[in-house]
Amino acid sequence: MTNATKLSLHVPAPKARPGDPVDFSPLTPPPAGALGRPDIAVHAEDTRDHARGLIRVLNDEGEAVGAWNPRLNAEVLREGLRAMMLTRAFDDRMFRMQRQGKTSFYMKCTGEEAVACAAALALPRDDMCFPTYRQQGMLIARAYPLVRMMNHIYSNAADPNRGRQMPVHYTAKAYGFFSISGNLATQFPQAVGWAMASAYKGDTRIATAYIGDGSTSEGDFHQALTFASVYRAPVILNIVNNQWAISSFQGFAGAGESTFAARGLGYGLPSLRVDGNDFLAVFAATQWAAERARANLGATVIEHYTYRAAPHSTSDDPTRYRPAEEAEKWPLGDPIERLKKHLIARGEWSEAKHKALDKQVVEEVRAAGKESEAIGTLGQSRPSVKEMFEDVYKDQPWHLRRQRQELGV
Amino acid sequence: MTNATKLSLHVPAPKARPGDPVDFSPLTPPPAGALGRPDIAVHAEDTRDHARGLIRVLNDEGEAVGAWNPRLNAEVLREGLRAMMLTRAFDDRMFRMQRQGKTSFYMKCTGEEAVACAAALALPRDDMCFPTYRQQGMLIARAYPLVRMMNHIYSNAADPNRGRQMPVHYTAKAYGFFSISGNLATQFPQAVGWAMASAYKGDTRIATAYIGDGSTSEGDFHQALTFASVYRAPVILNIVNNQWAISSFQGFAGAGESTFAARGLGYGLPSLRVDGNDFLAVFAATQWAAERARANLGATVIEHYTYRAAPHSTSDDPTRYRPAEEAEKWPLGDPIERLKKHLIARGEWSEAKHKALDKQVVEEVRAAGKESEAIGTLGQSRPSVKEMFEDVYKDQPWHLRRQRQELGV
Amino acid sequence: MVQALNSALDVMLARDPDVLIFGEDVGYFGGVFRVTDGLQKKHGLTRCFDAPIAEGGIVAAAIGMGAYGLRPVVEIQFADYIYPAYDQLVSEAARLRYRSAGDFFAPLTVRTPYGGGIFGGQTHSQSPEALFTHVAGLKTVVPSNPHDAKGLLIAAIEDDDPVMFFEPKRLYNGPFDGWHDKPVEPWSKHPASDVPEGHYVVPLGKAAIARAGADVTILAYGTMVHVALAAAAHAEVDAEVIDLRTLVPLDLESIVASVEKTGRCVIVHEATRTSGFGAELAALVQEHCFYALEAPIARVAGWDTPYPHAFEWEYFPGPKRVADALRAVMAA
Amino acid sequence: MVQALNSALDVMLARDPDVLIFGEDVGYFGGVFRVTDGLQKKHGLTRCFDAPIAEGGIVAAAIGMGAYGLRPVVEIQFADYIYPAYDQLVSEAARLRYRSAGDFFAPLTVRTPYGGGIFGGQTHSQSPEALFTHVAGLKTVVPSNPHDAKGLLIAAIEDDDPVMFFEPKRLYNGPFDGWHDKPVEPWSKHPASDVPEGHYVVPLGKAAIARAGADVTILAYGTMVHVALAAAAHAEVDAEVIDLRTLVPLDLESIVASVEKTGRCVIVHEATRTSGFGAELAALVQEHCFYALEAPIARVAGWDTPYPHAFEWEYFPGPKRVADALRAVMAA
Ligand SMILES: Cc1ncc(C[n+]2csc(CCOP(=O)(O)OP(=O)(O)O)c2C)c(N)n1
Ligand SMILES: Cc1ncc(C[n+]2csc(CCOP(=O)(O)OP(=O)(O)O)c2C)c(N)n1
Ligand SMILES: [Mg+2]
Ligand SMILES: [Mg+2]
Repeated sequence: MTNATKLSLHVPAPKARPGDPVDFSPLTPPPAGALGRPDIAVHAEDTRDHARGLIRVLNDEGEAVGAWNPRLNAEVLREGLRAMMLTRAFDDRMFRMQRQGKTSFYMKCTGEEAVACAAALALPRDDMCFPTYRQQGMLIARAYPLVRMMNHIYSNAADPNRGRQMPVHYTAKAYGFFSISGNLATQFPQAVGWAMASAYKGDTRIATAYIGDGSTSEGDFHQALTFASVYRAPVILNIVNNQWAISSFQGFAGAGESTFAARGLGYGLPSLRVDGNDFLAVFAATQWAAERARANLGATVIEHYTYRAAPHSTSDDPTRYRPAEEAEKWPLGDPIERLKKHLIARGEWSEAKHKALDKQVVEEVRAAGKESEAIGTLGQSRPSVKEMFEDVYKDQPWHLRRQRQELGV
Repeated sequence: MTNATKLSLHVPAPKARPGDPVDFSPLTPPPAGALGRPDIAVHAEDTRDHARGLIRVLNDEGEAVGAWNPRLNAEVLREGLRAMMLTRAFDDRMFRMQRQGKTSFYMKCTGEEAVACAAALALPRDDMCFPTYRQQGMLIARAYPLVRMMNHIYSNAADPNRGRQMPVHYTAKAYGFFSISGNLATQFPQAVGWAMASAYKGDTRIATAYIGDGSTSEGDFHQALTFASVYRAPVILNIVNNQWAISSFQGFAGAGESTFAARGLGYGLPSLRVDGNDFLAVFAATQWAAERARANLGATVIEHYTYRAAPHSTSDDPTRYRPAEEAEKWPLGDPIERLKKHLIARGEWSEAKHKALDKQVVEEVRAAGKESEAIGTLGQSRPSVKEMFEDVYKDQPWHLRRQRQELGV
Repeated sequence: MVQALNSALDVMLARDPDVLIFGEDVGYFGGVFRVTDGLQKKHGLTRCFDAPIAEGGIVAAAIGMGAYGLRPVVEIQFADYIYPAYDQLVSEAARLRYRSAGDFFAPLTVRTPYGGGIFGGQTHSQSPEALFTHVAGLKTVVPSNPHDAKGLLIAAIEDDDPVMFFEPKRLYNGPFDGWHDKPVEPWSKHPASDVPEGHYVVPLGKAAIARAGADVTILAYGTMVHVALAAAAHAEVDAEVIDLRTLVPLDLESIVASVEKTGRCVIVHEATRTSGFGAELAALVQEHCFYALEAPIARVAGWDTPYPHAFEWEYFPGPKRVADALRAVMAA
Repeated sequence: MVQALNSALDVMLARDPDVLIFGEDVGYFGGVFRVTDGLQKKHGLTRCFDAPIAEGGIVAAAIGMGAYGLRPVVEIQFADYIYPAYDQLVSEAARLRYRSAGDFFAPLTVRTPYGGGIFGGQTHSQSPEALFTHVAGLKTVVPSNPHDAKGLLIAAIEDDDPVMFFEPKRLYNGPFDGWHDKPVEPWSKHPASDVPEGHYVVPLGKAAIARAGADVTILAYGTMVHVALAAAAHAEVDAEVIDLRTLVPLDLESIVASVEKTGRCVIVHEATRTSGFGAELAALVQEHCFYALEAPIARVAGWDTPYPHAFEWEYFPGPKRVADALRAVMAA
């Protein structure tokens, strides 16, 4: 070992930090419509190009092109547009409310609305979604009452979570929306278990799961893919690659040398990489994966390539670790703008209508806000303190009863 | 969702169970020498064929062929042959000793000797290997004293592990052999950490890690590959696919739809699938991966395709779950026979010499056995009971001192 | 005890199509301790099947199945290997009902063999029950004989909360009392081996009096119940031996009643002493029986070391050590 | 306290090239609580860097580094997220030296913010220390002020055993005493905020007397030391407050000396009560001070529920609840 190379530790770093110029040119997105839409019985290996490329439907002119065009009628698209706009308006208000001290915490999904909203409309609500905290768009697209979301965020007397959870940890079984966990990645293998149960019972319902790019590093991610592969579970395994995990860029999740979608291939799971800011592409990929699952062909991995335009949460200030102008320069654009352009190009929408809708969703959020705030913001009203001791177990055991009595509630 | 397909749960099953005929014909091994040997700077994607095919050097005639031929001199090969034979003789004796009640437990590596012995000779012993319980061949190939291995197996007064560990949990830092853990897969990410440390210090030493096919399902496997990819750790990540994990065939680790080596590609790690019963192929692949690591090019994944000819351990009876004749019918043959044939074909060995060596290794093991048994087998002699309280911490804290006194030792 | 557990699973598979079993090697092979022997053959491939070696994945899948509406029973091959599933158990199974205000819950049962005495060394001997009793939302059960094992396991499966079910592996094949150099008795000679056929329940949260006595109360569970009985005999002390059966929720009432009567208390477990469940028991007993106590509560437990292969019987809190503690407590 | 911890890390990075730091968001950004702020910039990219979101992988890598010869310091972003690393800590870090008879060991330090009081709900408020005190081979440390935090952290990094270092996050920016509706005091007004520059050590295994007193002993650590002091003042009881600082190995001598003197004992922690570290303390105190005790030992702790967002201050064992316990113990 004489004269051997000295080893050195490689620590990845993003292209740009605050103060550096932003250059996304190496990411120039491939043209829309370029990739074929394989048969749902495809072998994983034959989705190699889909796992490394990028499925896109909307081109720069706003036209829907190629084999992945889901050929949705304008009604559905307007519903999707509305859901995304309402989600953004909701996020904006709640972020402001946190800043005003009306709640302790909030998380936006700005720039990523298509990921959740398209899936919500592509799947029936008796399927079960295992979301992360950034799929609020799914609830909103399915018309879950905004007031109820707010009641939870305010931990007020009407909070469906009974004041027990930090904001944005919704639960909505009736809307096919699993209780959000604060522990990253845990929901991914749980979704596989739910899907296995559905298969076990000879049901027709499938599961869908979400995970962030950063969270894919957890062991749970791997166990989910392993179980999904072994038992051919009817589940859609979605990775939302929004480039950032708090202050850590995707290189710390191993994105430097491969794509997240490509992980799936090693498990024999057909895998797609999708333009996550393209409502139509997300819709189409979700539909394809759902068809596969329902045909007993097993799981699909989908990477949604997008960008977290917002801070991680209200506790975060991204200008400390990334250039502020990254979001604007993001080459895949804004999902709302892109769908709007498509609808206008199809003659199904107009600037005026858009403006009106924008006003309408803001108004809708404001009205819900007023209603919820009337019940109370954080600390103003809350569920009975007794609720602290309920639901730890189905029936309250003696020691919790005694502790409740000790507290005098 | 009317008339939808009823889902059904897929539970994988091996081709044959006890009583069924054994048919390995779908596994017909590809010809030796078929795959090219890429440059060590290869991109992971360009090892796709290596991750899904099978690197083989020895052909049916016992000739070494193709680009992966490591062109070893006969001396090294005879050393390897001897190491494998000694390992097998050691295993046979210790298995018998357990049956005679002289120890509590033993694990053989019969049929898999090439995996550990070739690597032991391909790498210097100042590299650090993070083994499983089936790489005893590595110690034996490096002439670790058999007596000491036995002293451990017998938990006798000279046990280097001080009576604390179940048999076969060797530790031998001076031989580049990390303390074996009974907890599957945990060593895999630890090896990556060791390699990161070596890189951090500007050292030239690399790490090598082993994991069984079944154990790849643990989260630790994924975290190891993720860290190895992110930090380009100088580590060789070996998966020993011996087809079985106790009674569970490799299908329960997700091998049905892909290969274990192919997992590595998704992390951007060059990945090789190697005929694990071909000493030359294992040697060559290890050398290639070590070169990569030492050139600061990062980690390599190697799947060693082999067969667990022995029971899982002395606690196991494989005839309960697989046909007894599988081992003989295994299409990749026996690593000792194959290397012997090669040496004879090269004119560097003979049946007579082989027979003599066989006698010699058995004798060597017997002699070591006598020496170790003279110190004592399980329960006949053992380290001081005081040792129970040592090494829990570097210095014995008061509560352990008090507990030792309470026990009266 | 193996047959009793097998019978509980068999009964539940037959009664309830929502019960299914999975874990490492539990399917075709029937488990390394044979507890699921024959169940796949009898009930079908999807009712009792093998799983990847991924304890976290096994528990996670069971949580998902539970949320769907099934009653999964999973096996962790050895309690020593439960830690990869710790996050899913603590952060997820235990909290799902609470965090979702009852919208979702996961009624899984986690069976796992625990304890030493089989020369398993540090990775096949551990007793990690205290790591679960600290976790609100989990129930923790430890049977000590075949009759209870079956009835408690059925109760655990039917319970709507997640239940940790620790099986004392040293009791699988006989009522081991800690005299390790004496011949092993089979269960067939023991009264509690009389296991009714079919469905019956031993309720969670209720202790049993394994032996009535007047002088000192011994709190024990699992293997240690038998050791406690042997120790009482050895020390010739009229001990009342309480078999806790369920650690959470605990049958404090029975404990307090006994200690109020005897005025003395010895706690026995195999787990390491510091922060073991014995600590909680001692804290509760002194809290509730302070004025009745005539001597300090003694704990006899595994030492604060890993479980060592060659010193197994010096580690194991056997009848001699328990008897010494009994004598000391009686003398105090 | 954040600055004190930062200074400890800074000092150790400068002194020892084998010390390195990694964890989620600790590198360029300096950690979500800013404890590693500026360290990457000052000491270089490979001395303090970000890690994948994989707590198990982080600890595993640190074990490997430790076995190589380094002294890694890792951050787990919240103690609530330590469970995915539980197996690597319990089965590996804690046992490596033992199982290899000293051939290998891993002197890692695991820093993690714990405790509630920041509206973090059940996943940003937990106090899991008891889950580590049960594990032989680990040391467990909890500082309560900037001076100790720096000295204990340096001692932990220099220690050759794996050390769990729990940082009371509610104390990061001030000596919070549990009166949550009073204005927050900054550390600068507190005597223990006087943190020497450079290297110094507060030895592991030694408690401190936070307040000398005659009537009752309060055992506390971390945030609860300040709550205990406030409670004593509120109840107007002459309490001796012992700041344990290290839970394992425990300074039992100081505890026994105090309780022998006062004859009364109240134990306070934020973790859930059942099987919390208070159980071990109560068990030990009754064992060693039985004849000196004039009243049952009381425990004031978090309830046996997850930490709820809207009822944070009903959950938190604040000065009022502690004062009630003091009064009850004094009246007994
Ligand atoms: C097990 C666990 N570890 C760490 C955290 C702290 N944490 C919360 S969000 C987050 C980043 C997640 O990033 P990513 O998965 O990319 O999702 P994104 O926020 O970008 O949607 C971290 C580290 C956590 N919640 N759970
Ligand atoms: C974490 C953990 N889970 C389960 C076990 C029990 N166990 C010991 S060996 C084994 C099978 C391992 O199979 P594989 O990884 O294929 O290795 P092989 O024995 O074939 O070499 C199992 C399940 C364990 N030791 N550790
Ligand atoms: Mg992200
Ligand atoms: Mg195997």
